[in-house]
Amino acid sequence: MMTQYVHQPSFMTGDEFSIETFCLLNPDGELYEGAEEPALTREHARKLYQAMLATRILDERMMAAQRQGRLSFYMQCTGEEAAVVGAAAALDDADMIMAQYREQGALMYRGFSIDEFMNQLFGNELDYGKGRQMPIHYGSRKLHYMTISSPLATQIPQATGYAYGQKLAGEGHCTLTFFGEGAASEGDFHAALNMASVHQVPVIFFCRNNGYAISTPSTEQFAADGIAPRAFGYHMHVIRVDGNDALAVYEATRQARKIAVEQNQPVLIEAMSYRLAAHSSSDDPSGYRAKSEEEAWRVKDPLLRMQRWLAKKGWWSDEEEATQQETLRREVLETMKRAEKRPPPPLESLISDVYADVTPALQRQLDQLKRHIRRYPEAYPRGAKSLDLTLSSATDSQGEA
Amino acid sequence: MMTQYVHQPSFMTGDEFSIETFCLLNPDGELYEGAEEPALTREHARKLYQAMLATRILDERMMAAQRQGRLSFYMQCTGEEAAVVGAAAALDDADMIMAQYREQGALMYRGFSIDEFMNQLFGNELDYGKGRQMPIHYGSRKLHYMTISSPLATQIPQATGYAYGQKLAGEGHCTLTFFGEGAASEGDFHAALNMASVHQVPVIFFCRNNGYAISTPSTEQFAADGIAPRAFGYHMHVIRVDGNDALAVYEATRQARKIAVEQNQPVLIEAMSYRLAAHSSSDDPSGYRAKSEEEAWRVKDPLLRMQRWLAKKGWWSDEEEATQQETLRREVLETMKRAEKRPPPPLESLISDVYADVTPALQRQLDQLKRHIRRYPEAYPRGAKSLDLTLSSATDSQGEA
Amino acid sequence: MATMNMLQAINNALDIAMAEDEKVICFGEDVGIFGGVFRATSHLQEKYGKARCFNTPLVEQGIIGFANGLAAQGSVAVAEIQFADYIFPAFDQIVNETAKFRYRSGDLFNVGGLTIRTPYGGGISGGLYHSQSPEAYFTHTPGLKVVVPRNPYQAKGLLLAAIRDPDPVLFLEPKRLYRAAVGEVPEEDYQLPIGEAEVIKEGTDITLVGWGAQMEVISKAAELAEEQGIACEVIDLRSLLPWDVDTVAESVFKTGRMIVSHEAPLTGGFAGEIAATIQERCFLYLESPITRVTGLDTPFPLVLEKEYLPDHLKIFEAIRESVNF
Amino acid sequence: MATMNMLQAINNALDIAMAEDEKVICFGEDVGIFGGVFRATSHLQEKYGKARCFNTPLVEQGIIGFANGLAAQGSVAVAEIQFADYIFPAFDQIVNETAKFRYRSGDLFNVGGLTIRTPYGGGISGGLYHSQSPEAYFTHTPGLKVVVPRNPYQAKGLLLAAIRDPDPVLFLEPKRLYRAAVGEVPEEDYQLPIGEAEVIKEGTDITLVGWGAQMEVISKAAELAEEQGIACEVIDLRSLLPWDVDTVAESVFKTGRMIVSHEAPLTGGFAGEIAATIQERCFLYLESPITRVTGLDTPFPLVLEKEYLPDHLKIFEAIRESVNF
Ligand SMILES: Cc1ncc(C[n+]2csc(CCOP(=O)(O)OP(=O)(O)O)c2C)c(N)n1
Ligand SMILES: Cc1ncc(C[n+]2csc(CCOP(=O)(O)OP(=O)(O)O)c2C)c(N)n1
Ligand SMILES: [Mg+2]
Ligand SMILES: [Mg+2]
Repeated sequence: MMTQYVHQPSFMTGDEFSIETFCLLNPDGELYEGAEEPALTREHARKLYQAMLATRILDERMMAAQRQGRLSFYMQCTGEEAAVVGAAAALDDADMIMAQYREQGALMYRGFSIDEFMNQLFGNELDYGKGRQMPIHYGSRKLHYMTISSPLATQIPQATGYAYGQKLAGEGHCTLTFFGEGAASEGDFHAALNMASVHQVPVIFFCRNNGYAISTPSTEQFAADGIAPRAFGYHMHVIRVDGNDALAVYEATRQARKIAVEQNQPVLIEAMSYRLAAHSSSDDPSGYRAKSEEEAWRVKDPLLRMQRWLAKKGWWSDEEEATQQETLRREVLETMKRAEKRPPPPLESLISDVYADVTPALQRQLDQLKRHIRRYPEAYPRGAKSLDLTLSSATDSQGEA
Repeated sequence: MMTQYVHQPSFMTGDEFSIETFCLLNPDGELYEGAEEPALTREHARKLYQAMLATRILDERMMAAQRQGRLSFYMQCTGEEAAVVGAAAALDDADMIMAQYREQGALMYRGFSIDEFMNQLFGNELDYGKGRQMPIHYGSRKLHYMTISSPLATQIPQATGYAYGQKLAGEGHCTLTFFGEGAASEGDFHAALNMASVHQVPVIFFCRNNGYAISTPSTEQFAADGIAPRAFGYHMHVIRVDGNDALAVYEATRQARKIAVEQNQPVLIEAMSYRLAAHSSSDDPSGYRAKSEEEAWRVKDPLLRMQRWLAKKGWWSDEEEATQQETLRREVLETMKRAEKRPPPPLESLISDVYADVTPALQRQLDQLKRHIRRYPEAYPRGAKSLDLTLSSATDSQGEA
Repeated sequence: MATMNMLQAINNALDIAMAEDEKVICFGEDVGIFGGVFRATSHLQEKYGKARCFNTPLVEQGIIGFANGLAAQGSVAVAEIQFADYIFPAFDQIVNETAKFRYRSGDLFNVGGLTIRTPYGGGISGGLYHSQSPEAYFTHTPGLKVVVPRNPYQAKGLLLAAIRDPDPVLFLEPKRLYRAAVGEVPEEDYQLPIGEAEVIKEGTDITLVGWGAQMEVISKAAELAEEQGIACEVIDLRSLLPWDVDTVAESVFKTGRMIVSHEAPLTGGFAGEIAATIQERCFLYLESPITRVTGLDTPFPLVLEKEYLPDHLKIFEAIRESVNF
Repeated sequence: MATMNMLQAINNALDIAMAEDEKVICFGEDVGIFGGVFRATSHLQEKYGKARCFNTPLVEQGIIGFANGLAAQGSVAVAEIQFADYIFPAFDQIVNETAKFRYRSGDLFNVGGLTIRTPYGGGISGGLYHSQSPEAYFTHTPGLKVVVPRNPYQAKGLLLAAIRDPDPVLFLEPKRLYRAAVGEVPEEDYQLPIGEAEVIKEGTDITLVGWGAQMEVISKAAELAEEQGIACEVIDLRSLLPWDVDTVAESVFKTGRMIVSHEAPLTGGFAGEIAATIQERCFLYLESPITRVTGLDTPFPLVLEKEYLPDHLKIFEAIRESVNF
């Protein structure tokens, strides 16, 4: 880039240009004038919508279950289903997804079963994560969905590294990483985008700008017009998209993927949306935002918009909607009942996977723990169960050998 | 900011706009056409140039001293004197400067004496830093120059915090922080700029883009057109300036300071320059860059340019140049001789300043060390000297009590 | 006196510090209008304004970098890290900067005005990333002070002392006790000493050492032991850096036995430091090996948290073994 | 066999690993054409291309974040951190991510392919920020392995083992010995075991334990002691996590005395872990307290570095005191 020389000092701020928002469907599910429908088959479009719907229903049910005390913790994707499912639908199923935590819709789209969701949520013996992480920390190797990690933004430079490996492997795959506008404040964000652009890595940075990081509104998170203008600092392709418009998200991501995979260039996507629900089951938004603000966004519900578009195409009907909802609710409830009854992971899971092989020192720690639990089985019902100890049996009373 | 909606997806990259470089003087020291001379008095302009010259000479001499083995380590500002001195000259002397390590010119401008430089370089008993840090880690409380810290970029968010305190204090001061284009890759850079813009902090981020971070050329450091476009990610005022043009740097910084102090807004300045010398005395650039590249920059020497301008104004003469050089060289050499002969800081300096008050545990550790040194004074000449032990005296031979 | 839980005591301490000195500034993720995810900073923004109590962007390295600069400028910075598990992005700013600021500048500059508050510890079904006890990562860092309160009264007095201490303090708050620990707390201003342990129960047979939430567990184990006729001396270190070797050593001279307990993994945990120091100081007095009762050498688990944690029964068993050695 | 210094041995190990497996990728600040500031990666870019050996931008948290992702993908990532003093910006990626990757995913994903190389230690007039020995910050982190070689032969064999180990390894290189330590090194491929200590000198009176550059100092102290008729057993841990308790305990059963030495500050250093473990294992065999000879509890100094460092004389004095206890 050749710079031009000037002799009058002048400061820029970013107000010199503007970043537009790409959208295809209006809230009524109609194409805007001049908008082109993406080449989505009926099957594909239905699959996309169904994943959004399933996510919505899973979230509603599980939040209710959390309120009933059946689950320790939950986080909803509500309001952002178009953003996450639309993005997932534009990828190859073998592309890696590295998400933050609020993107269960993408996993749903890829075919994670309700059973699989439940096993993680209840941390039972079938949970792939062996009951070690809090609810919603899903992962699936076969679905190319990296296990969620709580520390924010750490997955962003990891996505750059993962995609670098994919580039060297030369199989035409890329990585998409989701993160919130809050997480984008972390140092890891800067590291990730800069390294991706310098090393020409096929990675898509997908920012869900949902207006809040817990209680912190985006006005206290950054001063600029969103996250998008940061791309200029890396000479990176960027597009801003209406995150409540599944079609636009799909199309933006599809094109981003082409750039990533064909040109080995990273792309930043900023999806504008809103976190309709509380941050998590531990949060109460009434302490920091107005109900009216929530209401204003509720009318932009991404599910309604997509459903209307499908209905207009004759690809979805009210009856189908009703049956699907009904079926999904039932499935969630039944699966939940099964999952919560399953036993926890075995005691051995306390020490496995710390290293590829259990070290002798860890084995000794576990053996000691087992002896202790045998002494006090009532105090460790889960451990005792795993050791097949009968709890009511004559065990040492406290303090007697 | 109201976003515009569009219905055709289009990606931006930063190529849509360009960031110009502000300069006033051409390499011959003449004002460009249309350029306005900043309102610098003769005294001020001479002071600015003299600090540049003194820095150049200090650097030459000390690098030579390092080669002679008199000094363990050294780093030159060579090639970047206009950038650092020009910036310092545009500040109020009570504004805080938080530098990286290559900005001794700013300290020279503020009046750090050659004695003070030498005491730090030799880590003698008069070094404010008590001989604890490597050469060039200067600091001065009275000159509002924060002690240099080796870990890169840590001073950038610190500058944001410092300036926030200045804003609350309400005395109209700001902080300027210097850093290299390499250090700007650190996560701390992103944190600092974002927090400064969100919290409206009077801080000037001054990036010396000198083309290299040790051996890493800026093309392997970032993919964008320099550091300046990152400002758009924070809606921050930004200006790019010819870093070899002291007048332009002065003027850009002067205006930046006005924005910072009057509007409580951070500003990013990117000064384009070149690291004419090796990274440090431990480095040999011939392993990673062509001599011809260095030569091309040598003709843009910032000292020459400033000197020519001054000469044209009748504010500086060849004779003055010669005498000044001569005087400075002599002063450096004489001061060096004094400084290297001074004793090291006392043994107590090993444990002081870890905490505000020496803890009993540390005092015990020191007492034990003293006993040990008394046993083996020859092995610890500095410690022994500090304890006033005569080295040639009859001391325990090894292993005898 | 008022009845307060630990959060209220902390909030009250912050309130007193901010009212007294306008240089005191509180900030961190969600600490503003919302008052922090645990509500430790409730109403402070309302009372003292947005300039003195505010939300930061979500960037721990920035929070502490900013705090270092602010403290260097002369303000009294009280930074919150939302969970101790998220303090690691700020590790460089804490370990390389905060801790070495005064030393490296020869006392030209210091960040003594800085206090970092952060909730730590398990027992809340938080899994790997909402349960860690990272104290040992910081106790190896000269220049820092590390303080951990065990109840509301301690929390208020120690936090006020930390804020006013001339050195930077990492103040670890046992979040399991935030609402669970309730007690009488003076409404007025008071400070408790940093660097001094407290013997909270005297005994002659064995010394039990811990800090923070673990004191509750240790005290329960001491009661069990008491029932068996074993008289435990229970010591709350309160301050881990510097720590009160003399008080602990005095006790071990008397009892000849010691157990140290913490939730963090065994290897490299702070109990190792205590054991190493005491075996040297009290070598000829020890009647049995010093025992550590700690978490396993694994990340913090979730479903099997109860099994992982060093509870009163594990400590009680260790007491028996030590006494019967 | 060839005569190599430690840098050449490391370079040679990297060369062998890259030649053998094209999934091995080396990167870090200045490691490309320049071959690293110490030249440990010399000629690797030339030989294996820019895609497999390259400069990164100057961002340690990014280097390790990138490395974690690359390793998770199945590549064998060998990341260099230019100085161990600059590893702290990557602390979160190492401690919260690298170390917990396999565990938290139930082994769905792992970063076992990752090796982090970094030069550590003092004795080079580097002051606070070019001298630190940060091992204890990592030995408290289950999921990591921590390895430190003492000479060129060890460096090559251990580095090859680290790169091929199924777990992430932090490989600390004693930079004082980079050029100073020269020795015979097989030119072919070989590995030395991770997790096993080496008894490098047998003796009956006292056990001396250390790692890395400190082994030279310890051996010198052992020679001094030998002149006084004290037979020292010298053990190089080589691997700090996991560490070989059995070999050390066996030795102490025999000698009844132990000294552990490291450059890092005393409080919270890894010597504390060793002392705590051994006093428990060998309680009835100990004839004198376990002693730690370490750096002071201060940041690393510059001008008074000699006074600060735990040198052969300090260790020798500790040996005498221990034996005369
Ligand atoms: C490093 C780190 N700091 C803090 C937290 C606590 N935390 C969890 S979610 C969250 C807000 C994230 O906001 P955003 O990235 O916008 O995502 P959203 O919840 O809006 O989807 C915070 C502060 C964390 N998990 N990790
Ligand atoms: C956190 C950290 N990482 C690495 C280093 C080692 N290092 C010292 S200077 C330097 C290059 C800095 O380049 P730049 O910021 O462009 O400044 P310049 O030397 O060009 O003035 C590096 C990598 C360091 N000091 N701190
Ligand atoms: Mg958000
Ligand atoms: Mg540079």
